[in-house]
Amino acid sequence: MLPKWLRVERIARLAVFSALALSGHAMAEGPQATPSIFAPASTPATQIYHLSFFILEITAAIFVAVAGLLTYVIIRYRARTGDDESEPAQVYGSNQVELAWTVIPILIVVVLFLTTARVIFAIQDAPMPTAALEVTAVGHQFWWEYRYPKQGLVGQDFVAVNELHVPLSSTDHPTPTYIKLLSADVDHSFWVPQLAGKTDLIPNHPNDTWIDPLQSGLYVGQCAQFCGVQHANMLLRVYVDTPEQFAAWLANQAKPGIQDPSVVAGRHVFETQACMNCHAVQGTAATGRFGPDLTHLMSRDTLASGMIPNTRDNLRQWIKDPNTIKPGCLMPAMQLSEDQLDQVTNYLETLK
Amino acid sequence: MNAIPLVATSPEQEWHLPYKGRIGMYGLIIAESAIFTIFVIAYIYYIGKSLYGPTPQQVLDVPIVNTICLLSSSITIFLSERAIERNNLKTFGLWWAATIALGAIFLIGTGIEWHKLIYHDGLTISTNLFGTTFYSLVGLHATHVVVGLIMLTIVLLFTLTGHVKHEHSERVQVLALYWHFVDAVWVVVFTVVYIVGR
Amino acid sequence: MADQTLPIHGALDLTPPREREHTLLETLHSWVTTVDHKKLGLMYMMMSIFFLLVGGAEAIFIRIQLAVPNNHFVSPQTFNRLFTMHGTTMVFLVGMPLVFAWANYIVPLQIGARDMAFPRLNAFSFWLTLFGGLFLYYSFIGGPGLYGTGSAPDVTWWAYAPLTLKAFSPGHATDYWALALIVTGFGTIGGGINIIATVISMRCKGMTLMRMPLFSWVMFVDGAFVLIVITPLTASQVMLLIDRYLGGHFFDTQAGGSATVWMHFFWIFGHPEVYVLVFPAFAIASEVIQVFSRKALFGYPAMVAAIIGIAFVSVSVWAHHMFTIGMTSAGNAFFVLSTELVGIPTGIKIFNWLATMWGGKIRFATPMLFAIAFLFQFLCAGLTGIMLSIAPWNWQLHGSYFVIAHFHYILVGAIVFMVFSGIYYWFPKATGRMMSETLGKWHFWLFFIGFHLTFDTMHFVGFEGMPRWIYTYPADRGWQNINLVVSIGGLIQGIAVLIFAYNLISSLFKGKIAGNDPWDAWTLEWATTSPPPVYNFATDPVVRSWRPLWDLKHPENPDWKYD
Amino acid sequence: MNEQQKPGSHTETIHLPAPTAWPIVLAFGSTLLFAGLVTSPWISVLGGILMVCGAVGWFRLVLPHEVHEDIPVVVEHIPIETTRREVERIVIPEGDRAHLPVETYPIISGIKGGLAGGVAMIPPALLYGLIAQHSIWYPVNLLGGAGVANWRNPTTADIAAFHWQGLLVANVIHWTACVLVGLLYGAMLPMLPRRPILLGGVIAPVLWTGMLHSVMGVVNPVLDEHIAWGWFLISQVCFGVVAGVVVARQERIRTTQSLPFLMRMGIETPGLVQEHKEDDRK
Ligand code: HEA
Ligand code: HEA
Ligand code: HEC
Ligand code: CUA
Ligand SMILES: [Cu+2]
Repeated sequence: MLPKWLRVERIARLAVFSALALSGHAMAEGPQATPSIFAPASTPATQIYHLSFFILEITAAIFVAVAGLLTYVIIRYRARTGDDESEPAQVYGSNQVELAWTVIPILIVVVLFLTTARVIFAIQDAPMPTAALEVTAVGHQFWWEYRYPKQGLVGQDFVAVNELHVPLSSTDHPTPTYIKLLSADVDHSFWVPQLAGKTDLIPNHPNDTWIDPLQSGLYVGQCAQFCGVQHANMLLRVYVDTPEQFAAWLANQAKPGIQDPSVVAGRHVFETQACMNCHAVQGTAATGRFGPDLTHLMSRDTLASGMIPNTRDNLRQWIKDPNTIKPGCLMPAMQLSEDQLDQVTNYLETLK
Repeated sequence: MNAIPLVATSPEQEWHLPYKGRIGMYGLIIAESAIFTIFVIAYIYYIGKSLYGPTPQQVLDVPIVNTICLLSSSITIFLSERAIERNNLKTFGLWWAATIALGAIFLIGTGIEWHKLIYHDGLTISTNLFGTTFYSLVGLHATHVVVGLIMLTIVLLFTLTGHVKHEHSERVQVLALYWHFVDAVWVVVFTVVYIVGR
Repeated sequence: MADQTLPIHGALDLTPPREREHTLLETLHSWVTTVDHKKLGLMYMMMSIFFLLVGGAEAIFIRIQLAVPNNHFVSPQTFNRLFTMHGTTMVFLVGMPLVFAWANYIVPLQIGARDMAFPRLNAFSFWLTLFGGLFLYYSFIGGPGLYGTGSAPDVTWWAYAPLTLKAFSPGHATDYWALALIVTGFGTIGGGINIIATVISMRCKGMTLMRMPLFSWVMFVDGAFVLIVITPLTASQVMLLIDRYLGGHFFDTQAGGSATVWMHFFWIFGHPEVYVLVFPAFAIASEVIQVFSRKALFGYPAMVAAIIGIAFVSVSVWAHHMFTIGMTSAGNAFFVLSTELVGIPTGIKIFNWLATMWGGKIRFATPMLFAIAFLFQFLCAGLTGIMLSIAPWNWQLHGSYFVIAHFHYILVGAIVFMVFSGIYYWFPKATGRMMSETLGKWHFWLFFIGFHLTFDTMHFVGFEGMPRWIYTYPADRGWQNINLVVSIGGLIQGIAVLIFAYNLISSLFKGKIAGNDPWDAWTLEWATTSPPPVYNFATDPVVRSWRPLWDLKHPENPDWKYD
Repeated sequence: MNEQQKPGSHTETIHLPAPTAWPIVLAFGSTLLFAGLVTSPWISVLGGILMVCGAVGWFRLVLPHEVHEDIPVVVEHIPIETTRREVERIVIPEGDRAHLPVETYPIISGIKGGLAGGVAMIPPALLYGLIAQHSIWYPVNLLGGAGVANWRNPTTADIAAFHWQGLLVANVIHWTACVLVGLLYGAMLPMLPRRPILLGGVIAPVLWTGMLHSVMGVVNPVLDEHIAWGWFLISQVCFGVVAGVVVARQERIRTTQSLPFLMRMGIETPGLVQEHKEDDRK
C-alpha cells in the first residue's frame, strides 16, 4: 500500500509535468537536453526533488484556501446596483480570529522548518565515503578547470578543462564525486540541475559539493553567478562514465601531451607567439596557467566551455579571433598570419 | 447636516508632541549608528586577518589623552546646555568654547597619531587589511568630529555676536545631542580598535 | 454643542483669484524653489513615473534580446548594462522615490498637519534623489568603462566583489553605480528623518498614534525603517570606493579581504530594502480596500503590530539570498526559520484585508480592481518566496529565472499594481479631476494580461535550469518557447503603461471635476478642497478616531464609540 | 505657526516656510562633488563651492528665525456628508444581548490548555517506549532525533539510548507545538457549535494524526519508519481531551454555546461590544 504522501505526490507531479509540457518536454529519466530540476539523476538532486514536492503541496493548499476565499468574497459581497443607501455593518476586529489565523501559519512554519532542517543536514553534512572521487574545480572567467589527484597507480595529477568526467554511482555501491570549489578570479556558481543544487565558487573561500549520479550520460548546466561579460557562455558539461569509460578517460588524461614530429612548425608557433604564456601542454615547455590546459584538447567535444563543437574550422576561427565567437572573453586575438594559423591548428589537432 | 460648527478648543486639553528638531536628530543618530555599525563589524571581522604588514599590537598606542579630552567635552557641553536653560549666556559661551577646544585637541591628537603611523610605521590605508579598516573607521569618526566642530564653531560665533538667546536653548540641545553621539561612538571605536583589536 | 468636535475648514486662497496667467518661467521657478510637501510629493511621483518608463524600456530591450535563442539584438556588453541599469533604476529611482512620493503627499494631509516637519530638508532630499538618478544615467555617455567609452554599470545591481574591484572592472562604470547611489542614499536618509519627525511631532489634536489612519502608520514605520536600511549600503559603497580609489582591501581577496563580507553587507541592506519598497503598497491597500468595501479595516491594532513585526523580523533574514555561498548547515537552517517567520505577520495582513472585504459592499472601480489583483498576486508571490526560503530547494532555484519570477511578481504584481491603484484613488484629490474609468479599465486588463503572460510562465523556465544574467541561451536547451511568451507579455505591459500615461495626462485637462470627496472616504485628506490649498487646512482639525470623516458622516455610529 | 481662529471672523493669515532655491543649489553642489571623481576634479571644486553657497544661504534662512511667507485665507465651510446615511448592524436576537459582555481570554486559557495537554500526553508516549523498546528515551529520540549530531541511519539501539541533544530538541518541539495548538484551542473552541470536547478533543487529533501520517515520510523518515501510529494517536487524543477541558472550563464555553456564532467568534461590532460614552473619548 503506497504511503498516502506518495499518491498525492503523483497527482502533484502530474500537474507540474503537464505545465512543463508547455515547453514540450517529456520527463524522462537520465540526462536531458533541458536541464530540469524535476528530472533528478543523483542523490542530492533527488532529495531536493522530494522536498520540493512536499513544499509545493503545502503552498498549493494554502493558495487554494486563501485564493478560494478571496474569490468567494469578491463574488458574494459585491455591491448590487441600486443598493447605495446604506453602509454595511462595520466590524472592527476579533481577537479570537486573529489568534487563530496567526497560530495556524506558525504551525505550518514549524512543520516546514523541521523538514527543511533535516534535508539540509542530510545533504550538507553527509559523510564522504572512502570510495569517493575527489576533484577540485577552479572557476575562471569564463571557463572551468578540474584538477584530478593521482588515481592510485595511474601516472600523476592532471588538469582537465571544461568537461568534467565522473564515474557512475549506484545506490548499493555508491561512488560519489566530491568536488572542492575554488575560484581564480571572481564569483562563479556550479549548477548542473539534474545532479545537485548549486554551490558558489568564491575566491579565498573554498566550498564543496557532491554528486552521486545514478544514470550515465552527458548532463548539462552552466555558471549561475554573474561573473562578467561572458557569464552566459560558461557552460557546464558533466560526463557520467561507466567504469570502463572512466578508466579509459583517466588513463588518457594522465599521459603527457603527444609529441608528433610532423607538426613541429605549429608547436614552434605555439611556443613563440605567446600562447604558452597562458596555456600549458604537459611534457612541453608550455606551462601557462591563465588559460585552459591544452594537453588533451582533442579529447573534448566542445571548445570555449561548451559553446561550439570542437571542429577544425571552429578551432582555427577561435585562434584567429576568439572575440568573434565569445566576445569579451579573456583570450585576445593573437594576430597570427594565415600560415601560422594553419600550422598551430595542425599542432593542436594532434593533442588528443 | 451641512455646516460643520466650530468648537473652541478647550483650554484643559493638553496636546504636547515632542519637539521635531530632537526627533530629527534622533533619526540622524539612528542612521549614523547603522553606518558606524557596518564599519565596526568589518573591523572586528578583519581583526587578525591581515596577511602581511604592521599589526595593531606593533604600532598602536592607546590614545588616553585624546579620549579623556573628547569624553570631557561631553561634560562641558552638558554644562553649557544647563547654562543656556538658565539663561546664563556667558557661562554657556564659556563651556561651549571649552567643548570646541577639547574637540580640537582630540583632532590634533588624532592627526599626530596618524602622522606617526604613516611616516614612522609605514601604515597607510592601502598597506594591508588592518590599515584599511583602521583608517576607515577612525577616519569616519574623525569626519564626524570635524563636522560637529564646524557646527559648534558657527554657534560660538553667533553667541559672540549676541544672536544666541535663551529661546534657542532647544535648538542648542539638539546640536549637543549630536556631539554626545559623536562621543558615544568614540567609546565604541576606542574599545574595538585599541582594546579588543590589539 | 454636543455632537461635533471636529472643526474642519477647507479654504480658498484669497490672493486675487486666478487673476493673471503665470508664465512658464514663473511656474518652473515655483516648482524649483518649492518646499511644499504636496508639490514635492508630486515631483517624486513624476520622477518615479519617468524612471518607470525608462526602466521599462530597458526591460523591453532585455526581452527582445531574450525572445529567441542566440539573438544579436544587443551585444553582451550592452545587455549586461541594460539589466544592471534596469534593476538599479527600478529599485532606487522608481521604488524608493515612490516611498517618499506617497509619504510626502498624503501623510501630512492625513494627520492634519500643514506640511512636513522639515520642508527645506524635504526639498533638499528630493533634489539629491533626482540629481543622483540623472548622474547615474550620465554614465551612459560619460567616462570610459571596461569596454570603451560611455558605459553604464554592468555588474548586476548586487555589484558583488571582487568583480567590482578595479582589477576586474577598470574604468568608471562601477564608480557611477556607487557614487550615484550614495547621493540618492543621502536623499533617502533626509526623507526618512522627515517622515518620522512629521508623524511624531505634527499630528493634529486628538490624533494619538492609535488614531492615525493605517496608511500613515505604515509610512511612519517605513520612514524609520529606511534609516537603518539604506545606510548599510552607503557604508558598503564607501568601502568599495576606498578599495577602488585609495587602494583599500575590504574586498580584496588577495590581501585577506573577503568577498562574502560584501555579500553580507549588501543583503543586510538588500532584503529589508524590499520591504521598504513594498510597505507603500500595503499602506495604499489598507485605504483603498476599506473605502471600496465600505467597511472599516478589520483588526487595526493587529495590522499595526504586523507591520512593526515585519520590519523587525526582516532584519534577521538577509542570508536567504546567500544559501549557496557555503554557510554552515546551522547557519542555513537559522535563516530558513527566520525567513519563514516573516511570512506570518504578512499572512495576518492578507487575512485582515480579506476580512475587511467580507460582509462589505464591494465597488469595482479602477483602484479596487488593482487592489484585488494585488491580493491574489501578493499571495502567490509570498508563496513562491516561501519556496525560495527552503534552503535545499533554493540550491536549485537560486540564480535562476524562478527568483526573477518571484520578485517581479511582487515588485510589479504587488507594488506597481498598488501604485496604479493609489494614483487612480488620489489623483482626484491632487488635481481636482477624475481619471477616466474607461481608460482605467483598459489599462488594468491589458496590464493584468501582460503581467501574467510574462511572469507566470517565467517560473517554469527557472525550473528548467535557465540562470539569470545571461544575454542569450543555446537553442538546444528548450527555453525558447517560454521566453517568447515572456517577451510578448512584456510588450503588452508596455502598451498598458502607455495607455496609463495617456490617461494621466489627458485627465489633467479633460477629466471630470472631482469635488472634495469623490469616493465617499473617511480620512482627513478628503475634508479639504481638491487640490488642497497650500496650507492644507485653514484651522487645525481635531479628531477622535482613525476615521474622522466617518464619525462626521455617521454621528449615530461613530467609530470612537466602538473601537 | 498659525493664528487661532477667532469665532466669527472670516479672514486670517497663515505663515508657511517660504520657497527657496538653496536646497536645490546645495543638492546640485553635493552631486557635483561626487561627480568629480569620475569626470574632472574641477567639477568637484565647483561642487564644493556651490555647497558652501547653498549651506550659507540655507543657514541664513533658518537662523536666527525661519523666514516665512504669509498666505491670506478665507474660511469657508466644507460640507462633510454622504448619500449613504444608514449604517447596517449585525442583527442579534434580543434575548442574547443579556449575555453581554462576554469576555474571553483566548491567549491565557489557550496557553494553560496547551501546557496541561502537553503534560497529559507524555505518559502514554513514554509508556509505549517502555513496552516496545524498554526505554523511555525511544520516543524522545524519535521526536528529537534530528537534533543529534551525525544522526544517520540510526539503529534501534541508538534510538533507545539517551542523547541529551535529542532530549533538548524533543522538548523544544513538544512544548512549542503544545502551546501553539493550545492557543488554537483557546481561539477556536468557543466557535464550535456543540460538544466542543468531542470535536476539539477527539476528532481534531484524529484529523491531524491523519495529516501527519500522510507527510511523515518527507518530514522525518526515521520517525516514519519507527513510529507506532496507534500509540501516537492515543497520546494525541490525551492532549486533545485535556487541553479541550481546560480551555472549555476557563472560557465557560458551555454557557456560551447558546450564543450566536458571531458572538462566539469574538467579533467586535456595534451591538456586540461595549459602547464608550462621549466623554471617555478625548
Ligand atoms: C520595481 C522593480 C522592477 C520592475 C517594475 C520591473 C519590471 C520588469 N522587469 Fe525587471 N528587474 C528588476 C526590477 C524590476 N523589474 C530587478 C531588481 C532586476 C534584477 C537586476 C539584476 O539582476 O541585476 C530585474 C531583472 C529583470 C530581468 C532579468 C535580467 C537578467 O537577469 O538577465 C528581466 C528579464 O526578463 C526583467 C524583466 C522585466 C519586465 C518585462 C518588466 C515589466 O514589468 C516592465 C513593464 C514595462 C514598462 C513599465 C514600460 C512601458 C513603457 C514603454 C515601453 C514606453 C517607453 C517610452 C519611453 C522611454 C519614452 N527584469
Ligand atoms: C517587495 C518585495 C519583496 C517581498 C515583500 C518579498 C517577500 C518574500 N521573499 Fe523575496 N525577493 C525580492 C522581493 C521581495 N520578496 C527580491 C527583489 C528578491 C531578489 C533580489 C535579487 O536576487 O536580485 C527576492 C528574493 C528572495 C529570496 C532569495 C532567492 C535567491 O536569490 O535565491 C528568497 C529566499 O528566501 C525570498 C523569500 C521571500 C519570502 C519568504 C518573503 C515573504 O515575506 C513572503 C510572505 C508572504 C506569504 C507567505 C504569503 C501570505 C501568507 C499567508 C497566506 C499565510 C500562510 C503562509 C505560511 C504559513 C507560509 N525572496
Ligand atoms: C592572454 C592569455 C592567452 C593567450 C596569449 C592565448 N590564450 Fe588561448 N585562451 C585563453 C583563455 C583565457 C581561454 C579560455 C577562453 C574561454 O573559454 O573563455 C583560452 C582558450 C583557448 C582555447 C580553447 C580551449 C578549450 O578547451 O576550449 C584554445 C584552443 C586556445 N586558447 C589556443 C590558444 C593559442 C593557439 C594561442 C596562441 C596563438 C593562445 N591560445 C593564446 C588565454 C590565452
Ligand atoms: Cu562564471 Cu558566471
Ligand atoms: Cu530577501
